[in-house]
Amino acid sequence: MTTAFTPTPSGAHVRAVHDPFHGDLLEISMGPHHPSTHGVFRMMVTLDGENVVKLKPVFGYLHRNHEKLGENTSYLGSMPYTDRLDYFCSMTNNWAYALAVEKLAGQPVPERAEYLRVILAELTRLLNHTCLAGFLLQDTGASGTPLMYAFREREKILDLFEALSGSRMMCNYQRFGGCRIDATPAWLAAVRGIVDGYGAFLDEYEELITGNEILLARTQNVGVLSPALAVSAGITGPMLRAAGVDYDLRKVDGYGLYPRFDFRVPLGAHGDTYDRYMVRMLEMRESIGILRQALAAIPDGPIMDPKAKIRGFRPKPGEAYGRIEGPKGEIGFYLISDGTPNPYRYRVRPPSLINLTVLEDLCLGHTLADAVIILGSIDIVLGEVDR
Amino acid sequence: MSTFALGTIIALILGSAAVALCLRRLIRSVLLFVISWAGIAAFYLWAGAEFLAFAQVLVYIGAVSMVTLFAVLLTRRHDQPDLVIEPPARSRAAAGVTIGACVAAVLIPAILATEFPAASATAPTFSVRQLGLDLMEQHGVVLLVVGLILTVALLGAVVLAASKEDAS
Amino acid sequence: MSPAVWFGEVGASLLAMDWTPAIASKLAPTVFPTGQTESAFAERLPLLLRDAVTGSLPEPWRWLANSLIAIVAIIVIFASLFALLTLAERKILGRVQNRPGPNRTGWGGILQPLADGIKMLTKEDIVPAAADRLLHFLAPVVLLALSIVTFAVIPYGRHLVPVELDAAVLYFFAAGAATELAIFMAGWASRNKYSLLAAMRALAQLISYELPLLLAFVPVVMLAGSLATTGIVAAQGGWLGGVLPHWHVLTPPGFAGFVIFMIAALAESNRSPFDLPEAESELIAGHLTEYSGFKYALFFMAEYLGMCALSGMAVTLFLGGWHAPLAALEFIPSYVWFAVKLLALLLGFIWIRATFPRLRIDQLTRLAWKFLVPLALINLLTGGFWVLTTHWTGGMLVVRWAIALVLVVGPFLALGRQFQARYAPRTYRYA
Amino acid sequence: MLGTGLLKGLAVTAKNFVGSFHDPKRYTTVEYPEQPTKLPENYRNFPFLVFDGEQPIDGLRCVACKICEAECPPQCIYIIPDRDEKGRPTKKPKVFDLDVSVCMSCQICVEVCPFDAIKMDQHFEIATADRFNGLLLHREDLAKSDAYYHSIHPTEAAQVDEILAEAKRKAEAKAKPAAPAAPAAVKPPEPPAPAV
Amino acid sequence: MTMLHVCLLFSGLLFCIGLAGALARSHAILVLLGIELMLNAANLNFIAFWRYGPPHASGSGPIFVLFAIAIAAAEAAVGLALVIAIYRHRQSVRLQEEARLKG
Repeated sequence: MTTAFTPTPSGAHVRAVHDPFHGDLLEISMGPHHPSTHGVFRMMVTLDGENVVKLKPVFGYLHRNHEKLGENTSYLGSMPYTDRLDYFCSMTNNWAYALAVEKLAGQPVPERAEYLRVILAELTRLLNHTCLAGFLLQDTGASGTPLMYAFREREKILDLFEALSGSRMMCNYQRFGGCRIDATPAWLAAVRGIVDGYGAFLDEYEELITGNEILLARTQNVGVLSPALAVSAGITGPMLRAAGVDYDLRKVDGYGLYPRFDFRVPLGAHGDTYDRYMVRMLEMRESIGILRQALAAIPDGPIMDPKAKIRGFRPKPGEAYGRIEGPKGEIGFYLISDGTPNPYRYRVRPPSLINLTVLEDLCLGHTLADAVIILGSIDIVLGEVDR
Repeated sequence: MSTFALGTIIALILGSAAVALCLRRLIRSVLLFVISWAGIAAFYLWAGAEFLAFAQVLVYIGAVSMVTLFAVLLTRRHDQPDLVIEPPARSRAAAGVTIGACVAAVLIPAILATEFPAASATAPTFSVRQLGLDLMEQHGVVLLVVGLILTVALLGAVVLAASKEDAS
Repeated sequence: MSPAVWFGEVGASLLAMDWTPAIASKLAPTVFPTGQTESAFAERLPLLLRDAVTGSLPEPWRWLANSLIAIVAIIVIFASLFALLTLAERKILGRVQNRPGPNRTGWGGILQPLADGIKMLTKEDIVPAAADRLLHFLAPVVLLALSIVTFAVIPYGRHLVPVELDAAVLYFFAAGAATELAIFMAGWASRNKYSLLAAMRALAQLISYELPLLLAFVPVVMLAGSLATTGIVAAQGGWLGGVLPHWHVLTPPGFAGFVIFMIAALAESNRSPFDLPEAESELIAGHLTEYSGFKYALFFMAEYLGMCALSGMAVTLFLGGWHAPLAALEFIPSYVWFAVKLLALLLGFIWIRATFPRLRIDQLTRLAWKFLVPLALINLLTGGFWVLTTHWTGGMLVVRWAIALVLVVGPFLALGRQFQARYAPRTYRYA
Repeated sequence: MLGTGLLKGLAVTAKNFVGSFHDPKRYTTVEYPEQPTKLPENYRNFPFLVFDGEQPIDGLRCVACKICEAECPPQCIYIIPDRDEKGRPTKKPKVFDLDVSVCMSCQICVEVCPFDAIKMDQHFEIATADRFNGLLLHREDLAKSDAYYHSIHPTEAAQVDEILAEAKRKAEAKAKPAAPAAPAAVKPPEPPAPAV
Repeated sequence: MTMLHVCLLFSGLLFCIGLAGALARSHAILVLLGIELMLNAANLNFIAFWRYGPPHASGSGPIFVLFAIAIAAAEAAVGLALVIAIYRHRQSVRLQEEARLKG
């Protein structure tokens, strides 16, 4: 038999769409209006039966010139825009940006503010991972129940954010050299209450779904990410740790006050969708531990460095890269100052986008239904992917 | 009433079968075939063999039609009509219809000319229980053989249709 | 009345009518068997009501009127059950998810189905330009007609059997087998890639689950020695000491058959966790993607009616039909017991939907072929054993139960271990 | 055994179903228009202008210094300072427009205002059928009294009052020895040059 | 003309339609369906003779039809599997193009 088909050099198992042996394949444009592409994401999927033979991610539908805006706005003016990158994790986005500017300007941060930042970052991690677990299960087809339980708990954390910063999701809370509003004792008590109840919620949630045979069969050995590919593709965050690579910026960089806290980093062994889900569930339990320690140790004191300037902030010429371990991975901001009130260059390292780059490698050979949950387990927010 | 029902059934079966074999769209002809199979089931029902009627529906509408539709979907080519009118195909079609007509020309007079013994006055009764007993006692061996043939056919179909991975 | 609903109802009644006169002389002398005058007034209430309406008619017309009343009664009762079921499903899902569910229309949301119906009726009926218009229109009509036709043979009460057929169970599944054709028509006619995938999925799923569904009730047929639904219900009458009913579900082969039957019924009615043809997170809405307005409502109705019919059949085959669970409770009319059991099963459907994620298509077919079919085949053996040992008494009764239980539980555990070897919860290490 | 995970899940949903009837923790819906929840004190929505006294426009604390206009990241504020007949600035806004369809409630205008003249509102039911003019708030719509400010942000307003009182005291102390001819009116400190 | 004649004529016509279709169409699936139609026509004869034939007490007619239905199902399964296999091999289901036995 003669075929005109030759394997493409880029990947051994990428097949041409009109390969004469297998006949016509089905090309489906999933998205940008698809229920489970988590926003305006689009996947050009080529199917052989139900199997994915090619997957081309298309994004940019939510592009809003974030980096260029940052170069035309003052340093402070970019802070509310960082809320809108990954709108689930505005607190960590704020922190990463504040960290970059503080590095640029050599601005110290008072201890109480550092504690507040750790508390808020870990609350954000709880919120993000809870939501992810809900979304992932929604993608596997559970009729909303896990998602509603996840949102029930998320709402409690969002209420905390609202009580502290004035807004549920667009917190705009961190400032260069501290935080904007001090936490009252009542607020800290409320955090303590939620942290104490969170373990019980996680137990119930895991009982609902983690041992579920359908979930096991759906997620185990699906979308396996090898450690080598993960490292060479620049994957960070829980996705990298699910592949078995021990890399957590809280341990590696030791930014903020993280060296003071005692916590462990869970690692997966298979790198499949189930590991990505479970690593996040285990990370949440570690976050609860960090929150307990931080709440017990938070000191009184100022939340803003007295020398910090709100207005007319002009750092000396120079460059800085500030990064933290966001819930989705390494979120970093790279700034170049030329001494004017606006940064000369403002660049974001979005974990969602970089983790998304391996989507095709994970999906090839799996079915359409798997592609949906693999996308869900990568944990993207289109606001951050498209910027 | 009864003859009217029979006439309707016959017209339905013959009409849908004839149209099905003339249609250009394969999916529609398969669905018309389903109608004619359903009509045959109705005929069985009309004749009093209800068990057979349900078996006909289960096997033909429930299974054969599904497998056929699957085959249609799996062998579908884009931008290619199912019926290509080209000279050889046309002469072939003409030949086919002629042969069919010839056979009919032989069969119909033969049937009409034959005298059959008188029919029984009442319809034969045949309960499901009776059918089961007959199957198990009188025709037990045949049942086993049919079961064997079905199993072998199933295995054969699986082997034939199982996709062989690209060897190149 | 829209042409679709007119066609659906007329088609359904035509189907139901055309069959009955042709075979009526042999199969069903009257639509409702009468004669058992000794039963209670409440038991005969539906018949009395019917006779009050049609009693004065001359004989052939009376028969026709009685048939029509039966058809209309079934359609009205189950259509309103469908309406209530949509509301109940949303309410229960809501409560499971810590929220109230629809509660703004009417008292506590009771008028929500009406509002939904008005919305569906007033929506524009959109047919894609490239669609096969005829099949696109026929698909919901055929589906609804077929799912209504299945209601003909279910015994709703002691005297409430619309059509008594010798091979009623076979009729039920023959009519049910054709529904997949309608789903295929919908998926194909829409000319939408998602719909096409859904059509393929529906075909694969329904073919796979037909087999365990049919195999699961064979032990029951063996136990009852009848293919007629009335015969199967009659075989389940009586109680052991007035307490333990002789339902098939309470025998080992019957129980295994019930579980297999319910799993297959979930798949046959495209309910979660087997709702692959309309998997909204993968295929938008599957074969329903290109449907809107009233045609969509017809699909919805057919899905729920199919669920009701399968549950009704499960009640008939395994849960003792209209028999009361206790001898002391027999004074409650039989149709009430049937309704209670039916609603309990429907509640189970909703509960399962509220809990489980969805399977993948290859896992779905594998579950059918590698798990349910072997179990059902072994269950045939168990059923045969159970039938052959009905005369064992005393100590042998214990042996009988032990062997049957081993035959039921053993294969399940063995197959389950195979699954657990592949998929199991994991333990994690920390850096 | 196969199926235990499924049964556990069913037990959890059943527990939640039953719990939703008696346990407030398992019934979290708040039916909004009938049961308005109390907003937290820090809640912010869109900015408004604080005025002292009785006259909304005359009492505005705003001096039309245009700092907020310059600092606003999405540039949703538009100010024209008022001038008297002789063309001298009266330190009042002639036009103060705020486009709430652009505003992203970031509160930066509040932080940069040296006069505590602009604050964040809590009124969020501002839906309108007019997409353009209905969402463009003018100085008359934005002006709200100090008492209203106290009612929505009591803690913050008390701090602002202290700061203002302090500033007033300092200004008076400064004004008394300097110029007896100067009017008694409070002269606010000169605004720093707006950021370029 | 008795009822039996009507039934036999009907089944004969159905047989001829199936035959003409199987010969005239070149699509393998349609040919298969034509053959199925011929089988069904034969089954009709059994029922016709059972129902309107001379008085008897046996159920051989329906039982034979039952077996024929089972065999027809097997035939359809194998036939369609063959069609799919041929399609995979040659990208066509037109029978006149399948002149060679060796692939």
